[in-house]
Amino acid sequence: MSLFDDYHPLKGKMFQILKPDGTLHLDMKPPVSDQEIFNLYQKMVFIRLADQKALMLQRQGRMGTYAPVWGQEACQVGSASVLRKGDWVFPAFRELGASLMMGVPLKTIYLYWMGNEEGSRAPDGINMMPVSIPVGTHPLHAVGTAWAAKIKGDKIVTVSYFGDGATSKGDFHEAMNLAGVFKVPTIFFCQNNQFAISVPRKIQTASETIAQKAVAYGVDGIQVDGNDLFAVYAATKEAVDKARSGGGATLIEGVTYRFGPHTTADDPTKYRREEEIEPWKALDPLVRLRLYLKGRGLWNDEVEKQVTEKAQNEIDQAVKEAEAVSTPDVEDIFKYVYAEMTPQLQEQMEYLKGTL
Amino acid sequence: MSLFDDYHPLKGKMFQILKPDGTLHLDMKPPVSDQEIFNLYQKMVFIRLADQKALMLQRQGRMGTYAPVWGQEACQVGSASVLRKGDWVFPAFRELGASLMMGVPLKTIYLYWMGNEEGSRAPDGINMMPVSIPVGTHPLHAVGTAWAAKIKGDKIVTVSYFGDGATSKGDFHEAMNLAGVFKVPTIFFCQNNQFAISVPRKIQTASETIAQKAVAYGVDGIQVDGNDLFAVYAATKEAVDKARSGGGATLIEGVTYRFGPHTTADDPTKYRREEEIEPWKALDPLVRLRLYLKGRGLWNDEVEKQVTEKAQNEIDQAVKEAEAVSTPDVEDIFKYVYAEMTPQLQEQMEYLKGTL
Amino acid sequence: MPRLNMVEAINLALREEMERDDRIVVLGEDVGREGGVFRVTDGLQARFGDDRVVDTPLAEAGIVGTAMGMALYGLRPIAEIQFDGFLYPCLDQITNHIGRMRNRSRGRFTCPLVIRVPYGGGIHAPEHHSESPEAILAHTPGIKVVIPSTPYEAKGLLLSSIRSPDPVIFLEPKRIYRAIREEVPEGDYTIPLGKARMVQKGKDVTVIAWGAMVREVLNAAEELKGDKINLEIIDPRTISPMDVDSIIHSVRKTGRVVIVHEAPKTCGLGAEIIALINEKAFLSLQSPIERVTGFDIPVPLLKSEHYYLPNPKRIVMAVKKVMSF
Amino acid sequence: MPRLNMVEAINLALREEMERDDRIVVLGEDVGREGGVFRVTDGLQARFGDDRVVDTPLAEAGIVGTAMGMALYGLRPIAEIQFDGFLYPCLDQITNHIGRMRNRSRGRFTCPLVIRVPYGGGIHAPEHHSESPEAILAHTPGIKVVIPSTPYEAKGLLLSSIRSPDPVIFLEPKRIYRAIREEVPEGDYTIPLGKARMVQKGKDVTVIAWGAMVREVLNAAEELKGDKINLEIIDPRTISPMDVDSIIHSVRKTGRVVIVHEAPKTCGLGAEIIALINEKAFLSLQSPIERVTGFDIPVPLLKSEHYYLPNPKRIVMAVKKVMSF
Ligand SMILES: Cc1ncc(C[n+]2csc(CCOP(=O)(O)OP(=O)(O)O)c2C)c(N)n1
Ligand SMILES: Cc1ncc(C[n+]2csc(CCOP(=O)(O)OP(=O)(O)O)c2C)c(N)n1
Ligand SMILES: [Mg+2]
Ligand SMILES: [Mg+2]
Repeated sequence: MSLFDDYHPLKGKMFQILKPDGTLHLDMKPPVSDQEIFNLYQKMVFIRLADQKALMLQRQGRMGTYAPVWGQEACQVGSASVLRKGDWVFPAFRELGASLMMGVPLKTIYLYWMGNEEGSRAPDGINMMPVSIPVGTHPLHAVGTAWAAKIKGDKIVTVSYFGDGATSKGDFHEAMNLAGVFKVPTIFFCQNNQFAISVPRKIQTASETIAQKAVAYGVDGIQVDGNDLFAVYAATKEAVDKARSGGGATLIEGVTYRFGPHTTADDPTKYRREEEIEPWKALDPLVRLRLYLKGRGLWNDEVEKQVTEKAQNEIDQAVKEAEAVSTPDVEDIFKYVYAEMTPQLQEQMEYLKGTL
Repeated sequence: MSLFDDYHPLKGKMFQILKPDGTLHLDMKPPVSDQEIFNLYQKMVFIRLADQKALMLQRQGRMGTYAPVWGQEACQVGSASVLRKGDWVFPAFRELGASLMMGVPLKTIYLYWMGNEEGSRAPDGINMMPVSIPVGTHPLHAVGTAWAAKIKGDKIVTVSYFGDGATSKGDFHEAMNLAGVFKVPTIFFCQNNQFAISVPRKIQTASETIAQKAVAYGVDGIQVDGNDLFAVYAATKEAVDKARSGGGATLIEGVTYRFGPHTTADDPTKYRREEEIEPWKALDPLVRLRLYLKGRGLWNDEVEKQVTEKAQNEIDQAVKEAEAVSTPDVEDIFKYVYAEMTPQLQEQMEYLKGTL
Repeated sequence: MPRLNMVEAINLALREEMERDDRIVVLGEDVGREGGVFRVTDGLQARFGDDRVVDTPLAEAGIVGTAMGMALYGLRPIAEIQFDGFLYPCLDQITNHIGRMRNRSRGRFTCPLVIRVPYGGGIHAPEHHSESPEAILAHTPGIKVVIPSTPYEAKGLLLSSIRSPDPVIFLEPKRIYRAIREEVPEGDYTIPLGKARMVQKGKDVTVIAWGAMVREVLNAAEELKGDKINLEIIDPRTISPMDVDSIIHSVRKTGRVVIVHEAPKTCGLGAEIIALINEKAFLSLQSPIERVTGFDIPVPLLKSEHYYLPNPKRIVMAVKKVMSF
Repeated sequence: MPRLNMVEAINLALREEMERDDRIVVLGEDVGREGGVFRVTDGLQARFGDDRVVDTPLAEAGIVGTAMGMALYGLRPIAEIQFDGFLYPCLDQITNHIGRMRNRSRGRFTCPLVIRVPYGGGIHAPEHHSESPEAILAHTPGIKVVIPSTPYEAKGLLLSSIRSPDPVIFLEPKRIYRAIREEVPEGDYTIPLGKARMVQKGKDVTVIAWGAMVREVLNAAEELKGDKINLEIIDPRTISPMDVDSIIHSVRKTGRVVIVHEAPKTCGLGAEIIALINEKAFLSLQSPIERVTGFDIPVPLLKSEHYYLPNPKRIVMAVKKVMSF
């Protein structure tokens, strides 16, 4: 039996390997080696620090509105690390973690949030799509790309990331349904972080789990502990392997929590009390992994210090580089709209230059 | 246990009371009296004949494109007959049957298909909405109206009718989800007639049943034999009673078959063979009901002749009246767009009059 | 009289009208507990309960489509679409249903409702948060489209919109949500739909602008005083249906026109105003009409946004151009 | 050379181009087995298989959104939206995604694709089947909008659209799908995007029209010969970006202009053309430009449709009006 039968969403079980106390469930083991776990832990630390840096930059007026990933590191690292070169990722707007995992330089990511379109251009060869602000609309693109690969006979998969709020949008439904009908090799990764801005998960849908929405489309669905790196990894791996071998789409609901504000423009005290957050703090994906690694003799304060310092240096370097990029030229806003600039845009650009 | 538990869509059972041979399932009985059944049968005959008349009128160039109900009479009669004065119906475009059940005069219905907007105006006091051509978009209105009634404390329900194809649209999803979250007193009645124009049900969605889509929204869903008047009636009754008493929405999938073309503009031989239709012919909702009534001593050829003749006379009268209505005035296309005609429309109307 | 900004003025209008009319239901994403991402609906849920101030799931077509259903039943829904860029998923419901129901049912079914949308650029927002879709809406039969340009105007126009028997799209220029403070009376007053506002009388050039652009034009007018150029500034307020008479009246006087809008130039509302003037005041025109607009490109991210938006400098240049023709 | 109608010409173009380019995938409702409700894709699935000619579920945003995803991967999807009225659910994907991807990723990701849509009135169709949304599309950055007016044109323009590196919305005037038959060569030929067609040279009045309206204008021109009025008829063909030079050139010559379109008058494409002429040929104009258009109302049902649509009579009246100014 597959994971998706064992944890069929209507069985009411959430898939978890690593318990909050850092120990494993009986009969379960991590999906990767200790060395690899340590690597992934390092990534998660890097992501958390890069995220905090962005929040700080925004507060200092050095960055625009930013949507922090804080708390969702295991979802993004666990899932994206399963992917291969050639696979495609379609993020929402909170995917700093997944972007880094795909190999997008932090400098590029920062550039985007600093308000420079160059930040939406992943390096050649890295199939990381730009942020999708219109909620729930981009899973359709992931379906289309995966479908195209299937038609061409390429064994790649695509992953779209989105939130619990996104599942209410019509486009999400059309994407799931199309993926089901055409057995498209795509993973719908829902990071259920309990909120869509101020709207709590229970007002978002009366469905008991997000995972069970898969039932409407004849595709597999699974609810995993999104703060358990191992569970996220294992479930995504199984979904990706299935997709790659022609088994079609999967909806993964990663149950997690947004520790930070929705974006830097948001004041969460308006809609949630500190006490609500407390129990989730105990489920912090980094804390849990640290406990595990410590149990394996791979982590102590000294190690943490090294990991953190290394990350901080890299992050500071990325900030420096991003801030060294000069303001875009006036031509830049015109020249990429079409393959060739239209006479209208030529004229408008010349006019604009004459007014500066 | 309620019907909706017994026939939970994931149990893989279709709710049926009256078997195709006209006998009842063991331990089951019709939801209404013999007299009422006979009345409903008369309605169904009337609907079928009025439908055929429309097809004929179209062929003779006396009517525009028309979407026949042929085969779906039990779905519409069984469900709409459960409703009370004050309830609202939001049809798609194949609901001649439901319209008549709601009390819209046949003349009005014909007028619409003859291309006169007066045909979209139900008589005062009858809450039958105009046809909705954009597929899958109107269940949202039914949700909104039911929600409004709930807010006002009125004990009415709304019903939207739509097809299997409509369930793929994003708006259907948003409607179901909203109805689930706000426990709205509405019935989603899907007439799964196996086709969306040429697209067969199995290409429409990979979900095994339409009914199970309800699982995605935390609302009840049930698959019923849509050609069994009793099952449709009983399921709708239970859903309506539940809605009226605050139990929220239900998705009903009536499994039926479109005997005719999609519309008069359609040539079904392009996409289905005569042999495919044959097995469904045996399931014709009228045939089955006739067998039942015969078994109860309520039907014979003579009765049929009377029922038919009476219907034909009424239908002919409706045609006559509809055709006696004169072409709309030029003012009519301007004067209902806003509560008060805008200066722009005044001017455009004057101009147009000057060109006629 | 209290001096309010536009957010406060709209909030006040909503609050007062909800007291007066219990058919009003406010619905949208984050409008309840949070009070809206711009705080426009702040405190309403606490006051009127969560039946009348509803946080919805994230579904724009759903919000607008259910609002229509509510209006059919006799409620007066006020839906909020959180940002301009998320109005596109509603265009189907607006165009194919809301704008047509009265007409197609020959008056039997109507759906008076208001859709409030913070719109336009200038706040350094993320992508899709700076759109100006007014021309698309003005091209859509059966709806009215209203855009206030000051707090006082916002309250009076919103009250008229809520009481309108027709569906109204109410576009709120988010850039000036908190930028202007002026006296806004408590209590009931309305500004009629379909009537332009004479922002400033003048004799040399008619400048037509709405929303946040009115302020830019006023700044340009200030600069132009040095050149002894007097602008007559008209704010249509209701852009559909447009108050053509007021515009034509002014053009007959000045003979020179500049139109300012943030939306892309091609097929923007400016084009329609030019067409109307061409039709009704052709012989009065002493120079070609100038458009100062956004460009036919997506609104750039914040580092380049200033390139895109019309500003006083560009307006001054356009005025001088029509003056020197 | 075969004499084809527009349906056949488009079918031929699709067939030939699919032979040449195996990246092309056709997708939409009923495009496969059925061959499209207008038979435009007839026989394609039998020829190219159901991987390349795909019957989709009923989901317009889904069709267009997945087409975009396919294009990102290097396929050349040709999506069909069955009727104009069902394009509205796609406007979000078109405006917020398809038209922006190249720009926002600074050229890294592009999505060349074609969205074919039968559009316009005149066939006595049900509600929502007679819309003319071209102005909305022309107001949308990052896409091109093409409208053929004859079978020959349709084939050549479609081939250019498919090969265009930019997304193209291809509006097919369904009213003349079968009304005109003309010689359409087999084999490859293209008509460049962005270039207008001189339908007929003339000296008195420039008439600008596209799609099914070109035929109406030609009929009007016929009538006007009796009055010795010579029309110069221009079909922009690509309405975004518009071939402004051709229009201005003609206006400089004639000084009088009539624009004809089916879409509602207010904020229709006619307004933009007037605005352009105002900007670039102001002094050449000898009379106000006339618009012969649909009205600011929903297209009526069949019994009243004739009231709505521009016809030769109205065009003749407009021409005479600009002549007698
Ligand atoms: C279509 C659309 N509607 C509204 C918004 C405004 N908005 C941005 S994020 C958000 C909530 C998203 O919630 P969810 O999908 O759960 O993602 P999360 O932010 O929790 O990661 C909203 C309402 C938007 N960006 N797009
Ligand atoms: C949004 C939309 N897309 C496409 C169409 C064209 N169309 C009309 S009916 C139909 C199929 C509808 O199928 P279904 O929902 O199963 O209803 P049925 O016709 O079988 O009753 C299509 C594609 C439409 N009317 N609306
Ligand atoms: Mg969330
Ligand atoms: Mg069907």
